[in-house]
Amino acid sequence: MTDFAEIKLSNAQIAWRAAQDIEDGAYVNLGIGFPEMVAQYQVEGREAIYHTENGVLNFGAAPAEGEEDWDLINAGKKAITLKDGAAFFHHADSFAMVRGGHLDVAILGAFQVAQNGDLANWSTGKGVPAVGGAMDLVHGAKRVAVVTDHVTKKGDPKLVAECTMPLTGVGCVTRVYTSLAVIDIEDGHFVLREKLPQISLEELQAVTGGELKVQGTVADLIVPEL
Amino acid sequence: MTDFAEIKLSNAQIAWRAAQDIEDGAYVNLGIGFPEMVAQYQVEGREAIYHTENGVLNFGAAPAEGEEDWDLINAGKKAITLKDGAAFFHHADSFAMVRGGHLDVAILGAFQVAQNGDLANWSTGKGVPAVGGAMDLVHGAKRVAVVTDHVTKKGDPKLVAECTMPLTGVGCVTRVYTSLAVIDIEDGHFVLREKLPQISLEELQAVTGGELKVQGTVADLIVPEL
Amino acid sequence: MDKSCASAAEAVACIPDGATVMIGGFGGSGGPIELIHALIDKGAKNLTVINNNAGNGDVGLAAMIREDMVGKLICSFPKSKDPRAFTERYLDGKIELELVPQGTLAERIRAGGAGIPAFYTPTSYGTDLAKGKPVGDFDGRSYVQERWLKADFALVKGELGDPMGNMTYRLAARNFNPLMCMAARHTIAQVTKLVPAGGIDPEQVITPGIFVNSIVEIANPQQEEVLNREGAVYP
Amino acid sequence: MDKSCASAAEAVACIPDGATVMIGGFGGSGGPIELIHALIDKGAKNLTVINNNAGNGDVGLAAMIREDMVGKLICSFPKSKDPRAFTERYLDGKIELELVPQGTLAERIRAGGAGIPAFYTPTSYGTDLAKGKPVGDFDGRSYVQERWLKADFALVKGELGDPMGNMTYRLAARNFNPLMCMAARHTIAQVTKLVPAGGIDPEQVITPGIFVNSIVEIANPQQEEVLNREGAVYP
Repeated sequence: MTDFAEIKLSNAQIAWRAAQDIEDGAYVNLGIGFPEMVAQYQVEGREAIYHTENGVLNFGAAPAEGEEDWDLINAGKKAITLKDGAAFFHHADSFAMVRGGHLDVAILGAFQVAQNGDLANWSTGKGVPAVGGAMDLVHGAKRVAVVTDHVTKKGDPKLVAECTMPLTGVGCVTRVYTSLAVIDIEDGHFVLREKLPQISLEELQAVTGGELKVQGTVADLIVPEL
Repeated sequence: MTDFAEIKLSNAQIAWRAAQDIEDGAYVNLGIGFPEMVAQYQVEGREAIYHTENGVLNFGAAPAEGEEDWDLINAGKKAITLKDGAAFFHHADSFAMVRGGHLDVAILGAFQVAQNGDLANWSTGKGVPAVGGAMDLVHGAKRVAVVTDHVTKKGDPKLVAECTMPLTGVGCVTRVYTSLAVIDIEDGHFVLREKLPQISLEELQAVTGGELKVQGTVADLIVPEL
Repeated sequence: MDKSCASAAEAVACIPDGATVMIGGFGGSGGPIELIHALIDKGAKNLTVINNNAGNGDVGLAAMIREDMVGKLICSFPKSKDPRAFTERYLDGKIELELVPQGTLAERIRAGGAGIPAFYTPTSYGTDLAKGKPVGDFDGRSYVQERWLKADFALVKGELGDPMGNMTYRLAARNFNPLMCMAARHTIAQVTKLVPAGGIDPEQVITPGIFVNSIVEIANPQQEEVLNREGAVYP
Repeated sequence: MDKSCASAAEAVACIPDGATVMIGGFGGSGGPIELIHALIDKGAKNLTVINNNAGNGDVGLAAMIREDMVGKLICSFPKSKDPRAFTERYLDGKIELELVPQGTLAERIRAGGAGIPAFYTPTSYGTDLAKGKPVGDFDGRSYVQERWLKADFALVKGELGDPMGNMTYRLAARNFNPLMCMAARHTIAQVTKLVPAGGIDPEQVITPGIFVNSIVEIANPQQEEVLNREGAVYP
């Protein structure tokens, strides 16, 4: 198998690419961990409003160390700050926003994404299970995007014909930003939209578990050094 | 049929009697119209907190004429005032209080009450139908009491074996305060608790549509002139 | 982010014939009179309106009904001091009525906003209003299954608002307004005072801006009850 | 009306062995640490606890679990920086876990408070967490039926409170607290400041007093996150 370690995008670069698709005025929920990086690459001139499950809209960056107020945290239990026009609400209202279709985008991490849009990102099946808000977030947001390395640390595909790990949601993912490509999920198929120009379609297919369809042009995935 | 017009309780007196059973600290919803009179006879030294469907807890008497603020009304669309410790909330929270078992007492009017506790109080079956919060109020409150004349204007029983008018709720009424008696509903039966001393059990039964059971003593229903 | 609109007319211009429109308020309290009147000015036909009531007198919702803009009304209490506009059309079969218990109406609207397609309630079990609805038994008691209510538009009235759509409400004028904000695809709010973003304490926001699409300041809003006591007629 | 209590110890004295107890908070934010510690002082066995998490470190809920007071936990995310107390007991089969998606947990608690015995949600459909639950199809989409959650007691933390039980919350410390107030038979609240009735603007009340049974002022409440960063251990 080809090793793409030299050319693949870093997590920061994947986050940057995902950020380019967030429109001005969008309401966005970023999953805990890697997806949170997307906020750092918000496109100049666009304003996104970030939602966190524990009941805050329009929060901002982390405060300086020592300035934390531990009553003001995000879903990852990290200290946050507020922007002008923020609002607090309880958990039922917060998930009304999630399930009720009020978020424009949710961006999550993944263990596996299947070609029909199934997502597995909450359980490896071992140890203490913990789900948090993941199963809610995959339903309701107008777009459910995933940011992920294209393959596992062992080199196995994370984009698969069918998920083998416990599902987070059925047919819910609309777009995947990987370290090698941008792939939409349409009508039960992976549709390749962008790929690193250094990789051929055949090479990309070889590290992808489901068939990569091509509809029209495949654009070059060009991301700045970060 | 005996005419009890001379001795029967006035609406004010029925309301007074119902008010005697409202405990200190009770959360109470009073139906529009006649039931609202109960608030005027709150027992000295007891504090009841009144709830209105349109989202107010702990409201007080009507303001003086000309002092109304029409954003501050009750379910009957009458202007009200606030007591210290009042709270506003939206309609879903208001009916969460109703259905969720948080009210101690709801007191309503009635067209008919059946011996199994069925209530008919919203529709005569003619004209424009309107239900408001009646069907919600009969569910959830710990006690659902009715204040009513014992018979209709034509002299027909309002306490009946089975309701013939459209139901508001099934098996929901727990106590009825009438112009002649106080009657509990237990296990599908009218149980007579108090009656005007001037009326015999037989006379009362004659104007009551279901069987009046007696368990233990029937107390005299004594209400002051008002 | 600026959801503010220059006028009520501009705010309601997007409402087409045949739309489903939630209108906040309870009786004369909390009704967005200026938005309703702007919609009357614009004109729209065959609307489905969701409101607790059916209007009163000759202004607001009653005037919409009198102008034959409403084909169907979903409400709990279509009676008022002066319900002529609705009553005449209802008895003539010219307006359809879906009568819903008030708490069920509120919960169905909330469910629409919260992504809950159906729920069970004790309300209306065994009554005519439950006819044809599925019944479920839980813990030995019977409940009626009710469906969510959504709308294309909501017209609501707040007190303070900011350009992001955050809102507060005045006294009991809150009522259905925050729920309808959640349940409409496009929520249009009138507020008495539009303040800059940050002008409302985040802890005191009742409707977070995510539920509001456009917001217009109407500095001295009219009150249906007051208009009716003055015998006002619109237009 | 005076629901105020002299001390946390007095407020929690009524909680017996075997009770179901909702505990507000999300991670270190909004947890009623003093009430939890008072309950640890009092002692109670075989509790079913409903909280979003499973405690962190050696204080609060984690300390309750370490003291073997909890027989079952209903939560969405039993992981934290230092989840030892729970993890050890869970892996040893000494504590039962009901894992619920966070939004479903919130909605089930609200349903318990609102008299809604069951509702349908898209969340968890087709996953292991939906196993054994009824499914309903609405408008061409499949949903999972979820049941209400109620409790005997709720322990919550507010910011301002009055003797009638009205409350506000500080920043994001609101989270599950207002919902749990609704869903428990007996809600016990600690607040940073107890003000006289009338001391909270009725428009700014987040939890109306009807949902609260007793309220105790804890003027300088501890914060789980801060305690953990200090390496605190309770008792």
